[in-house]
Amino acid sequence: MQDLLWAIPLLPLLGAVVCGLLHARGGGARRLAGPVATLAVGASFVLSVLAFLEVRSGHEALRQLGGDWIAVDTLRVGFDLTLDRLSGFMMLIVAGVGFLIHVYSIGYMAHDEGKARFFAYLNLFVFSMSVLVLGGSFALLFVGWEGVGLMSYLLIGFWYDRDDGWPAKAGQKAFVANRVGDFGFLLGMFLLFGHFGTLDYAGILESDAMGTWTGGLAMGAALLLFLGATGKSAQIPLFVWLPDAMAGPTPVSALIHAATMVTAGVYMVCRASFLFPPEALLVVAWIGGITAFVAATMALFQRELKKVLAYSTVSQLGYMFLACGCGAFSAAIFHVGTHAFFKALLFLGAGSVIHGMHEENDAFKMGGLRRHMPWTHLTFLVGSLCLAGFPLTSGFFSKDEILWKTVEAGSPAAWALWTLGAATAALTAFYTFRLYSLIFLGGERFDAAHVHPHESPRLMTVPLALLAALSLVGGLMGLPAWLVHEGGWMHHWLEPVVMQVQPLHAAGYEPVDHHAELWFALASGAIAVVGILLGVAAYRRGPALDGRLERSRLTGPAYQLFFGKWFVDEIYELFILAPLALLSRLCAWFDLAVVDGLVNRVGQGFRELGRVNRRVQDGRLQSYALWMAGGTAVLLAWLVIQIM
Amino acid sequence: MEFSFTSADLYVLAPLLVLALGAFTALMLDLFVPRGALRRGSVQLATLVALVAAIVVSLFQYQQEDIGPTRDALGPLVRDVFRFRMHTVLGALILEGVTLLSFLLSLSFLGEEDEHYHGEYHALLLLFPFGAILMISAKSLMLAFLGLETFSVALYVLVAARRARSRAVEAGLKYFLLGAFAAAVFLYGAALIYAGNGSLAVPELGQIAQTGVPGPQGLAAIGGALLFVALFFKASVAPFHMWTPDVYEGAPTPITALMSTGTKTAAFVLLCMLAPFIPHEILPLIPVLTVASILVGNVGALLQTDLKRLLAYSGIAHAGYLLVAYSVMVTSSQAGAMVAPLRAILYYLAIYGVTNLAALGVVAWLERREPGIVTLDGLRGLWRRNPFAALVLAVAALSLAGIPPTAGFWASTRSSSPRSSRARSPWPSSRSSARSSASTTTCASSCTPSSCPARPRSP
Amino acid sequence: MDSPLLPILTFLPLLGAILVLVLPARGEGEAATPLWRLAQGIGLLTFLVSIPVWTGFDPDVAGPQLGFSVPWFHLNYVDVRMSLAVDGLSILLVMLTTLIMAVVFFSARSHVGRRDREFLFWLLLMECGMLGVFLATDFFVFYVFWEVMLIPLYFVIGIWGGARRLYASIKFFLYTMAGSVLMLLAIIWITGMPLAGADGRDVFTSDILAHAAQSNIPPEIQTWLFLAFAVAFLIKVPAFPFHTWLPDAHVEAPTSGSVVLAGVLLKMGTYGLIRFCLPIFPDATRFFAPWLMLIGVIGIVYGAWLAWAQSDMKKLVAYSSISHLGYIVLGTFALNAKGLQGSVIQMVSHGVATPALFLLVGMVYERRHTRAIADYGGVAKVMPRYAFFLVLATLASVGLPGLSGFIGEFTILLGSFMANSWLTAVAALGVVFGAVYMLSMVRRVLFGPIRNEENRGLKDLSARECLVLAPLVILFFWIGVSPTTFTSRTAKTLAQIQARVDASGQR
Amino acid sequence: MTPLATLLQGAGMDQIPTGHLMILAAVLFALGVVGFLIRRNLIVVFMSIELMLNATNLTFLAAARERNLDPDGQVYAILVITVAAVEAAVGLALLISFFRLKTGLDVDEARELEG
Amino acid sequence: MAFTVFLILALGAVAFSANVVFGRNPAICAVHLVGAFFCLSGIYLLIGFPFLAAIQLMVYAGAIMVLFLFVIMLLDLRREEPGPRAMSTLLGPLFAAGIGGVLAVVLPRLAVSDRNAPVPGAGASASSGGRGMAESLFGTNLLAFEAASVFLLAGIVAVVVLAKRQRRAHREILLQARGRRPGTPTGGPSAPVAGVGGGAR
Repeated sequence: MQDLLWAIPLLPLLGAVVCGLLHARGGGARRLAGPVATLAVGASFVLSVLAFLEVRSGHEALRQLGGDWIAVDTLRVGFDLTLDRLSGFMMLIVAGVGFLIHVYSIGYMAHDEGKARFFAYLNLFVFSMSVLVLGGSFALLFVGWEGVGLMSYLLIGFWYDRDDGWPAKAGQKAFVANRVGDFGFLLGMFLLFGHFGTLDYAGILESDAMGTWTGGLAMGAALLLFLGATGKSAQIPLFVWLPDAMAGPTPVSALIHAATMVTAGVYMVCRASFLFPPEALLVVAWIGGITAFVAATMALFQRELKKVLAYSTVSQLGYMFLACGCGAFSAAIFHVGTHAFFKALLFLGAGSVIHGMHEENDAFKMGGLRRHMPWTHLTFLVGSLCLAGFPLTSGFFSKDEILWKTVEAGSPAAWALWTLGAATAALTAFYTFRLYSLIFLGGERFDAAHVHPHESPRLMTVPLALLAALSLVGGLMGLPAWLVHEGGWMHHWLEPVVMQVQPLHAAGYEPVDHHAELWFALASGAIAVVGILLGVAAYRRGPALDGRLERSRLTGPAYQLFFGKWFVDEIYELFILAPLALLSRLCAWFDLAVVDGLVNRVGQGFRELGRVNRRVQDGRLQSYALWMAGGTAVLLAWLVIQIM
Repeated sequence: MEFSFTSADLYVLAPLLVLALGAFTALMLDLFVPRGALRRGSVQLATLVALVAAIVVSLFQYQQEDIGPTRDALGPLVRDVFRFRMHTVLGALILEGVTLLSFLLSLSFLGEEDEHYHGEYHALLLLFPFGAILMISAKSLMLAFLGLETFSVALYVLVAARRARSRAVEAGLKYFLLGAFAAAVFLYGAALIYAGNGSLAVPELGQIAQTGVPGPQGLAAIGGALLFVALFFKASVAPFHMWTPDVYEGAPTPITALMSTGTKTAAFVLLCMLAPFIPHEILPLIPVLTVASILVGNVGALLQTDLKRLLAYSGIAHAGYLLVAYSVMVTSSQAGAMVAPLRAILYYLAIYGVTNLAALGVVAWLERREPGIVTLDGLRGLWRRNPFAALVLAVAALSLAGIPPTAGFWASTRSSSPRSSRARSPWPSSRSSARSSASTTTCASSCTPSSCPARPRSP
Repeated sequence: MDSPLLPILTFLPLLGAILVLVLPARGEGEAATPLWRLAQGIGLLTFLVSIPVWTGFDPDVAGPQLGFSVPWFHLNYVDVRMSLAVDGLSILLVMLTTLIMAVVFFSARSHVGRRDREFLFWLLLMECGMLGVFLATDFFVFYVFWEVMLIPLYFVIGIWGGARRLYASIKFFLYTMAGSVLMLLAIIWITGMPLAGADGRDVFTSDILAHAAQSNIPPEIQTWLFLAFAVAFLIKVPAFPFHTWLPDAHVEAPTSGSVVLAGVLLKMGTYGLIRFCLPIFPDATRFFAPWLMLIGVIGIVYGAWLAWAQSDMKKLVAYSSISHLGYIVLGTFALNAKGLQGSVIQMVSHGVATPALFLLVGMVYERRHTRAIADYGGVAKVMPRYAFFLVLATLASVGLPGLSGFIGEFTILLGSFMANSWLTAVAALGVVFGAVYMLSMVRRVLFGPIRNEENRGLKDLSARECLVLAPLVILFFWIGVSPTTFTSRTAKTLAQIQARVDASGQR
Repeated sequence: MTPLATLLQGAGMDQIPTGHLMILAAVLFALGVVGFLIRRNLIVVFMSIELMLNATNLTFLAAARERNLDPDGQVYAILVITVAAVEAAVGLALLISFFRLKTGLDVDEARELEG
Repeated sequence: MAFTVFLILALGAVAFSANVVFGRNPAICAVHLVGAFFCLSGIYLLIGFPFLAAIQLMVYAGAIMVLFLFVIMLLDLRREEPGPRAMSTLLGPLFAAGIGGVLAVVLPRLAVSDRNAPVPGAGASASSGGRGMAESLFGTNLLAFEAASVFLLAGIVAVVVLAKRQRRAHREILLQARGRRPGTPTGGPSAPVAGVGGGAR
């Protein structure tokens, strides 16, 4: 298997090329694109599984060294692929969920003209993501990183001519926000290179310079890398692009903006975990916790299906970073896995709903769909339960693990972080079931005369069912210690990779007793159940509560704040984008008026002098003689002063 | 005292004799040959023969490997007053060449209007190099002055010869009055030098170099300064340049050509020869003059539409560039180090002469072919009408634009190279180069786009 | 040891230019076809001749290769030799030149329209000049070619340009002339500086590489000479604040003028910086390096901001050039191997990406006769192939990994980060801004609904147009995926230059 | 020669300081310059030049006197006079030519060429 | 005694010259210039140059100035009208005073300080007389003498060119040019004088 590692990324690349050619061919040939792409990802998945099993069965990591890509002076970047426990697990998700979503997309995009292009992009995305995950160095990680960013850009803007070009704008926003992150990533890499002289994971790990990786340098580099992660994984301050990214086709949202790409940041932080000093980890934890909470509040009152899911994704990603920040990388990756299942499920379910509702995205205009779309309903319910953290679903286990770890790690802010996490959990349960209720329960709020909701085709429901099943059982890999002896294998899965990274401990830290974990689990279970009940109770009959909350003097401002997404977009627009745009216009003016003006002014100045010269050269004999006499006088005076 | 000539004397003076004889012959032919084509032709032939003969002799002298023996063989009458060196020979060659080209331009330029002074015209044409060569070769200031006056008088009259044209006469008169003024200043300077030194002899270049600090003292210093004023006038160095545009414009084009290159050559070579007289106290002022010349030349040219006037301003700027090399020369502390800038100046003058003559040649030719074309506006679309003329003009313009620094800075290079850098550092380079770019712009902008196809739609 | 390859390469276009002049065919309109055939043939042939240069080039040699040298003329005290050679610094640029010119000859006909004969003459002459500049190893030969290269573009802009072509061409001309006069002065000065000969005596030579290898100019003189050279080259680059001629020149130039300007001519400046400034004036280089890095950074950020504010596609691309060339200046004066190599790669990369962009802008301009971004929108719908190429070129230009731009930017930034991390941090912002302005142009042109009905009838790229773009696209990927092909050829020479600069620091 | 001249000849050889002669020459020269610069009539302008040349001659002779009546100085003075004569002839001819084209000899008549 | 005479002559020369410079009527100016020449001639005589004094009188006062007067009379020049004030009228005297002042102050000091006073009696040496001058003129300065002859030739030719009888064609052009001349005495550059290039055909 070690020798076939290259095939994992290259198969989707090949698929993409074939799809592109099919697209160029046009006509009926384009129909073949879906199966071809799916096959390519499927094959890639099979290889990933094989490789994963090999790693699982004892190999520390599979390595495949390619040739040099960049070889400049001391900078050497090779096409080196590494599949270890971390990347193996990620690869499973990428290829596995990717495969299901491909299958789903065949149905979803069946009637779209650009489907071949779509599958080409999807395949290219899987290729880039594989490079990101499998790359053996930060540089290669960056290649994949940019590649997935590009594909995200292209796929968000896939329907570039719809909604007055809104998808294209959203895609651009995503790309630019990611580029801001990349800016940090790049500088972080430069700091790494400056210190270690290499960008290979292995090289850095084995480097002697590891001992001096402390202080401001380490902190700065870690935070810069983390800035990259916030861009890709939609964390504060760069999360604004993700909700807009929902302008793309739903399978894209499911694959890229829920299951895989957005977790690349988490992957990166885990991958670079040994580079994060404790203080940096604390920052990561705080950013994660705050993002989780803020995004959850934003999700509370959104009306659009996919917006809710988008903010919930941001929120869940916040959980993952919270876990990373607490040193619980396994928990983070565990949540990556479960989240990939249930969020992909939810998105695909949402896609199915939207598909069935003739591209209607507003939950307020739905209701009672459980009768029309039984499969969708059932799977969506499963997904919602997982997201809400209903006890014994996969989401429960992974989220509970994270909440527990925040306390167990004992950082100075442990309880504050736990409170943030718990509050987020409550909010999550509430808004998830608000959404569920609005869609599937209550009366039909749509115009039945024009809209005929229908169940989606088999090609779409089968993946839904599979994902639902995975969501339910996904928790098994990380069962907690209080439930089964020693807990699931996931807990210790990453240990060889992430080493022992110690988060910052509060003064007088003592390991919390393991029995306490059960109590925490019960608490979070209770929070979830309460949230679910509240959500269902409030929205069982329709969205009336929203209006009441909005009108109430007490809750109105909060509602406005949450509904308006804390006005972050507006603030960015006002304080960053507008000034920059203004600056750019100012520069344009400056360039034209001052820099170029100066150039022209010099020319004009010479012309002006020329005019003066014309006046001086007035044709009078004696004017000429006067200059001569003047020159002579000056010369003589100068000379006499000098020699006397 | 011996009053004897040696054969070496004749050999050395041969170009002068040939030229004077030519002038005399031209006059005689004009007098005795019947009017008409025969007279014209014979006069022209005599002129041509004289010029070619002079050039041949000069070339012969120039080819001579070592001129030391010839110099040693000179008789007393010539030895003490006449300089025979590579530089003077080269200068003479340039002057004769310039005159030859001007003569060739005249062939087509002169018309019926000029019939009545045909012989005199050619005689004066030949007297120009006579005076100029005499001037640059003189070892005595008085002899130099006589040479200067000879060629000046010839020029005054050649400028004003077309008496019916008020512009020509005005140009001649201005040139004459200002020239006489400058001559008086020169003479007064010579007189003061005589008062100071007791003689008008010009020392060899090497002699002053040995003392380390160039320049005489006292009376002679003031006299030297006055000499330089007069020569700067001839060389069109600002602020003594004012006559240049007017006279260039008013003069017949072949004479403009003769004046612009010939006078400049003669003046600069003499400036070099008179370097021993330059008081070192005024050296700091030379950069000022340099910058002023380059500035005035380029700035003045900007708004000109008359091509000859434009070339006049270009000539002022070129005088500035030459001054750069000159200042390098006079600050050199070794006799050997002076040679390179001196040569640079001569090369420069030769190249400048050729390009300038090419440009003026086109002007002269166009004046005949297409009256009133000498303005820039008149040149529009020349490429279409007359590609060859346009090409020559463009090449000349570009060359004038491109060359300026070449030779001038050549010299500055030499002085700045470590071996001779004990002299003052060549400060002017940076500043004047900034200006020289402006000159480039001047010539390029004013000549090229108009003469070449950049304005395709012009009629 | 004299190989005739390089003179053939250099003067083949000149021969072509002469042939174009004398070929008995009407110089305009349909009748000009033979002229075009000839020019295209010459262009292609030149490219083919350059291939043996590429294959015959030995990457393990730092010095000049395939040298050719005959005495040319004697100037006062220096023997000027007509000498040409290729080394690691010039090999890529030579290949770039022949390729871009071939592309130009095959793409230009549709927008020339009149006076074809003269157009082809100037272009061929320009190619000769450009190749000569890159290949010359003698100061005076270099200067002659430098001038030969300048004048044709002046005419190309001035005759076949847009509405303000006269202003633009004269501005271009004055600017570059001003620069080259400064340079000439410095060249003359340098040739007056003696080098130590084998027997310890002073030797005067105008051989560039000899000076580059052993010049020993006192630092205070270096300063001035360095400035003279640097200003000349920075004007050509163009770097802030000498850049204002570029947008005008680009906007007014016909497409092929822009392509050559962006593809090759701008590289003259950066090439000159590396070829002359670094090895000949190492002390001054070290002294000025931080300032030049600053100029580079200003160029990057300022150019990007300016580009962002543009509403004209061509102007936007022109300003993007300023930004991208800022990277090269930055990398060059980082004075380490990564920065230098990155700069050279970035030259090539910019030399293929930006011409592609200009070609693409020209292709829609030919169809719609407008370059205002606002006049377009939704073009991707009607011109999918066009959209493909434009997006690809854009991505190559913004430095997406796997395409050409990334390699250069990454190595440059890495190199300059080692030299000056704070400046580089600012420069890396260019990565963000680059995405902003390029993508918003692409979005506004390609995406969104079709608002302007005139755009509905746009015809997609023809096979010929695709073929013209194809070699550039291939290079995007080639450079992006296998940069070692290129860097391995440049490494030795650049290391030698690097060593010169380093050695001065240790003195 | 007049008797007075015979009487005075050489009488001032050792009584008149060279400096005085120099001063006189300088004053005459300056007067010539003034005339050249301010007079409007071209013929007077030209006369001013003659004045300057005379100043020159005086200087030559003053210097020659100091050098034991150096014959060279006298020869120079003679040559200067020759030059002055030729200049006068040429200048006056030019002035006449000019006068034929214009109404007078005012300097402002000669302003056709300018700029 | 001799000094007194010198002072008188010098003051006379200056006074005459001043009249030349500041007088209004050109004819009077010319006459005053002759007066100045006479004074100078006297000074030459006084300081031991009788030959030069004679030449001064004969050539300068006798020939050159007669020429001047002749031309003035020929052209019938009147009093000079005060014209518009030009820069040169204001600054001219200033610069001239500068030149003259500098020279007048500096030269005597240099002349005196640089060397001893003239040796009394030494002036009557043999070489200073006619013989010495002849030797100088035909010996050391022979070439200058010859050059002066060529110079004279040039002068003659020059005057001939300027004064030669004009041919008919030439005269026509002349008449044309005069006829077209605008009424104002100062014909600007725009005055339609026969073109530089075109008139002859």
